Amino acid sequence: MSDHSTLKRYLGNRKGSLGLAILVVLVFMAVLAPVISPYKATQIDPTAILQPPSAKHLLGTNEVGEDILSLIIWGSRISLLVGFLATFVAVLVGTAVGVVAGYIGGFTDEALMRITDFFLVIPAVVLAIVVAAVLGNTLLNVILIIGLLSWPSTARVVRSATLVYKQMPFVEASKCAGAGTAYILRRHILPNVLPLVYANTSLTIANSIFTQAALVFLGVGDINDISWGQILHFAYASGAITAGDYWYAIPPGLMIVVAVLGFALTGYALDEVLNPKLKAGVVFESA
Amino acid sequence: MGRYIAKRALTSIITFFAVLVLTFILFRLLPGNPVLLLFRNPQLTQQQIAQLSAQFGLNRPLYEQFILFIVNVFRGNWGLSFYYRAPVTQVLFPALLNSIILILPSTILAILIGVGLGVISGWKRNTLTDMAVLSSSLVLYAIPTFWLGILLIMLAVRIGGIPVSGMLSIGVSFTSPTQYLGNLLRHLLLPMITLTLVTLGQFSIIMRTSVINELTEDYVVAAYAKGMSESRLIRKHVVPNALLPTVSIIAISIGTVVAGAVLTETVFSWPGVGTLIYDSIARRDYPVLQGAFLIVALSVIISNFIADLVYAYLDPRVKYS
Amino acid sequence: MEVNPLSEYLVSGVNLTKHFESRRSPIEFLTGRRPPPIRAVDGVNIEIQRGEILALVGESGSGKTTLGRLLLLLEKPTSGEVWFDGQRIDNVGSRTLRAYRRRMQMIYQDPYGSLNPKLRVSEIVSEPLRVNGIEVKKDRLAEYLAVSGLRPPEKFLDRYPHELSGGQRQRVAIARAMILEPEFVVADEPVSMLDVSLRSEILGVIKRFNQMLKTSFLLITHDLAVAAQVSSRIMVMYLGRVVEEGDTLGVLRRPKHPYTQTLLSVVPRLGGSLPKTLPKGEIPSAKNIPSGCRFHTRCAYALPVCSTDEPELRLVDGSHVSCHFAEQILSGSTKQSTS
Amino acid sequence: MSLLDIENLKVYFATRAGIVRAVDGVDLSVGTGEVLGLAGESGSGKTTLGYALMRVLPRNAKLDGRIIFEGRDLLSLSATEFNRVRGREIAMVFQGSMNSLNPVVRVEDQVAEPLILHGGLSEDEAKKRARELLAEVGVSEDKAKSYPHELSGGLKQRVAIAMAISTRPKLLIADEPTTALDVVTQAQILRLISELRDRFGLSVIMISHDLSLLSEVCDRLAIMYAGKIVEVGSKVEVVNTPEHPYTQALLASIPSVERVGEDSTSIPGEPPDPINPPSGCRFMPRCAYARSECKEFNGYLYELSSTHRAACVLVGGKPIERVPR
Repeated sequence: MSDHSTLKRYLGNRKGSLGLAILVVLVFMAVLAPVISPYKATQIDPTAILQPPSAKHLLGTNEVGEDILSLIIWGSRISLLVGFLATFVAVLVGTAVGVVAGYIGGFTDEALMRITDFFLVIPAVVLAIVVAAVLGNTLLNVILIIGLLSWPSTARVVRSATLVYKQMPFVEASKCAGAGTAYILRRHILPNVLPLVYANTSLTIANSIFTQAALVFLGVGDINDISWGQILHFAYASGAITAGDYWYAIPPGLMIVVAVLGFALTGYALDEVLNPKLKAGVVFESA
Repeated sequence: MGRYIAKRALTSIITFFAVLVLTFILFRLLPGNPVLLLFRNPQLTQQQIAQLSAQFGLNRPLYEQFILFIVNVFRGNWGLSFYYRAPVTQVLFPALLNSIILILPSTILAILIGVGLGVISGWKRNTLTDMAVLSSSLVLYAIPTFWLGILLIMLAVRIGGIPVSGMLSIGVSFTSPTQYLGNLLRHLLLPMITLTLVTLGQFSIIMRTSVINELTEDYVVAAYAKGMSESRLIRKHVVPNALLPTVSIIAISIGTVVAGAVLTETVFSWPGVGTLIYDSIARRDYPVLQGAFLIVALSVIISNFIADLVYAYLDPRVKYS
Repeated sequence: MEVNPLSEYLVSGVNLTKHFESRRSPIEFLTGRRPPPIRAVDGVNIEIQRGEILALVGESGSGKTTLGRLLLLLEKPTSGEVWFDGQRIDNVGSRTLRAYRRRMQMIYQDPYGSLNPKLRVSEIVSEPLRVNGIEVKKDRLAEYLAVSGLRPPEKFLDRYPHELSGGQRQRVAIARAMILEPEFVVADEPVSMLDVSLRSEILGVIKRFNQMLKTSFLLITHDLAVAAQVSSRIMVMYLGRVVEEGDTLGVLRRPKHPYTQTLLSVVPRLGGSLPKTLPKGEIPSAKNIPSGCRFHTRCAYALPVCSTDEPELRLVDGSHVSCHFAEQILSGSTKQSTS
Repeated sequence: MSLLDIENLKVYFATRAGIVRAVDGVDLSVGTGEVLGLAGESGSGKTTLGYALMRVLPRNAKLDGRIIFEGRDLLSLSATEFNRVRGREIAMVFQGSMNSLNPVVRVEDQVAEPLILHGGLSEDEAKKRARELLAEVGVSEDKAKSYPHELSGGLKQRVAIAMAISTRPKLLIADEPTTALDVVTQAQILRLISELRDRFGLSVIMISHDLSLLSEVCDRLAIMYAGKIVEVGSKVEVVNTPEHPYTQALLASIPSVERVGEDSTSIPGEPPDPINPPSGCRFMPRCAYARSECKEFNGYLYELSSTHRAACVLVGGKPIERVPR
């Protein structure tokens, strides 16, 4: 399948193009934050404390007089950064574990899968809270923790795909021709397995953004780094919620929803496009 | 089936053992671990330090410390809470009960509604109904638990009369069990809605995918060719098969349900394990944190094992092998 | 390494046996008992001469695929020896084996699974050259594709497998197997997943390579019509044992073993009719092999002795047959029990 | 009188690449108690034709023409009305028995299902009847409670057949009923279908790529190429005096135990693209007798005898102006 037609089919997918559009907007927002944000993130307007939206502050202000819109624009940086970096760690570890377990099999597989099951079963958010509480709340720690807790799903997907391709005749034919393990992995296993990883990656980013927001909301992670979760943390902690200050509480949450949706949609669309079901199915009559 | 259950039980035991190892590493071995912090307390007397060392076996080799740790866990000797100055188990178990009151009905509701919606969505795929169900499921999946809680709190405050925090009204003495129960249920309302909604979306998506996959199977065409209606086909043939992968995936995602529960409890100050974890972090109450982590992990492992049993019951290929 | 320079055969298997252990149930594990192994190949002697096409025939479950894989050492024999070009190769190290590997190749049944969907035809066919550090010449690729019947070859070099039909894929798979000019090729049901109308053409490709490169083929098939078209010799297997072996014409015109007769009777013939007698039931499991003659449970001629004494492979009328009554069956003096 | 008359049947699929004309104007009839063999290469549309008769087609399919079954046009029935025909009067045995049974339902329950749906039997009666049916097709009592994965391929195919004939249908469509089965099992299954025909006067459409196999069990043979019937006739007519060049090539390509060491000839080229089939005779690009008139040919089936027809301009030298009815 040429890359051209894959792209075309992706863009033809409604979920895919919506997801991609969201991602493009988000990335622009993060990159251009200094340009598009009306104020510096931490710039305080002492005349406007907890003000509802106005011409001066389009989304109002918080309890110290910071502009919510600016906070949200700057906050996209941390949310996306954590999402991408944590996922990078997760996919790297997950793919390596999955391929090794699936291809080598036997005891190695059994041991690696027990470890994977373990991490899959352990509630990641709870473990992250505990680890962060013990290790300290730096951004790097949060990224590493989320990354190192998110690889199991990738590992499982990669392993089961590796198992399928490992026993394909074309792999044995390659062995018969004299190919070594490294060659087979590089040439035959990975090119077939990676399309599954792409879709999974997108979902992992969504989950990482999610987890980061949850952690910061609970006060785990550096409370001084501006992120959507952090804005919500202060909104909740300052009592703005029960006071009904909707402008403070709604926009950051909405951003998380939109970002997670964007990556999730992209992931589902990638899965549909890259890993199409061979059979059309569908038997019901329309005639 | 016996072989399958034995295997899964063994896996669960191994996983729990791994949890113990991880807990030991986290709380005892990592730099800056709580036990070390404990000793840095300048107010401790020489005698107290000696007593603590003996309690944790710090003067013994590492493997003995580990064995001591395991023995203590199984004896129910989970240490003393710094904050409550009471045994951790005494602090934990009431909280665990409260968590179960919230999580169990929410999860059951979420599974029932989610799976039901997934079936409809998959059956009517690419129709308006499907679009509606799928997009709401996706949005529910994308909503952060705590934010949904926040939205509901704001809504409830505006409406008034719906409790947004705690499990029972404070300072009220209940005269009858019905009154008590009624108060509890009113407090349960918002947290339960939150937890149900945020977990429901993913179950619906999983079931939809599963139903669509089943619909491409040859046996479905063959069954349809017998001359049955679509609804019977879905009921008798598609759903029983589609449930199998769904049960496995739901089992795996029990961890996320628990995470959702922690956040829900925190937002609504529901006095469960989640809130306890949140409070313990702020209070640096590491013994409680360690205990809470163990209890959460154990619950997830047990839930997984139950899901495995359900799977074995549903799939004759496991049941009769 | 054991050497036998006098061997006239290119490949031979001596007393080859392959038993697969089945998994133990918890009860068996606790009591220390082992479940009966799957006796896929159970003491087979096979020789393949240089340049010949030997057809290995039997139902699935007869052990023919396992035997083919044992000869290529893709499976490790439980016991017995594999000899190639005068040298014993089942006990050599992996490095030595790798040098032999490229002299022996395999062609698979499934034309869909045997080609990597992510690679172009040119990459697939040139892979054996590349992994062996041989320079890839476009002419050579084109030549092998053309001999395989993909003409003009230039049209196919840049295609992906999903752009090819089943028959075309199988041609690519054959070209890949042949490009190293192997001396021995195991073709495992190379045409059974293809339309009948394509089969003779693909078999023709195998025959062309056999003549062009003097390659020996072990052609595994369940269809005697396929064996008839290209093989010079036929070996019939049943439940892990050889039941009949002889030159193609002899086996097809004067089958001596009741099992061979059965296989021959069920081959569909144009304008023919269904055979009057069919063996009862299905091939038994290789876990639970019948005593005596392994075929006696389904044999129309079976007598009490067949369930107790296992017949030896012996020479009858130019073929090797393992049946107590081969002579009588051949002369038609034995009655069939009605089934 | 014929049981089934297919008139100008078309099945088109709307796909990304264009419209696939899988079945493109097929006329065919099946008599009561007759076994009709439908032969063709992969992609010729023979399986789609079978699916169209059952009206089990993907959503992107468009169906046109008439399927007259016992005087009724099946295509004019509503989906609910057709549910009373499907599985009751017309039943199908699908290719790949291993996949056509529900993996989590006991086989006796699967066989009983049509009886509950159409026969109005209670669950217990239906199960009892199902066990009898299974015994009739050679699945022993002790296997009736099995799940599909516990049975061999041959037994699963017998279950599929029991399921199909449980309501005593008048027409059975058997799509490649023996692929993936062993040669001996294949013969056993074919014999079973023949016996069922003899016992119940069942009409059968048997679909296969293997003309020699069809010729052993069928009364009449129809040859399909690129969505069209190119030749139809009695078994003897088609096998012994094939008139269409494609039928001739197909017959000559079949390996045979009778011809040891002989190369069978093969059909050159590949089947046409179903989205852009060649105009005129679709076999022309591969035909040894192709001539200029073939480009104008409209696919008319010329009558060679009361039973034998072939769609080729060379047949009988009759003028090609004759239009199809």
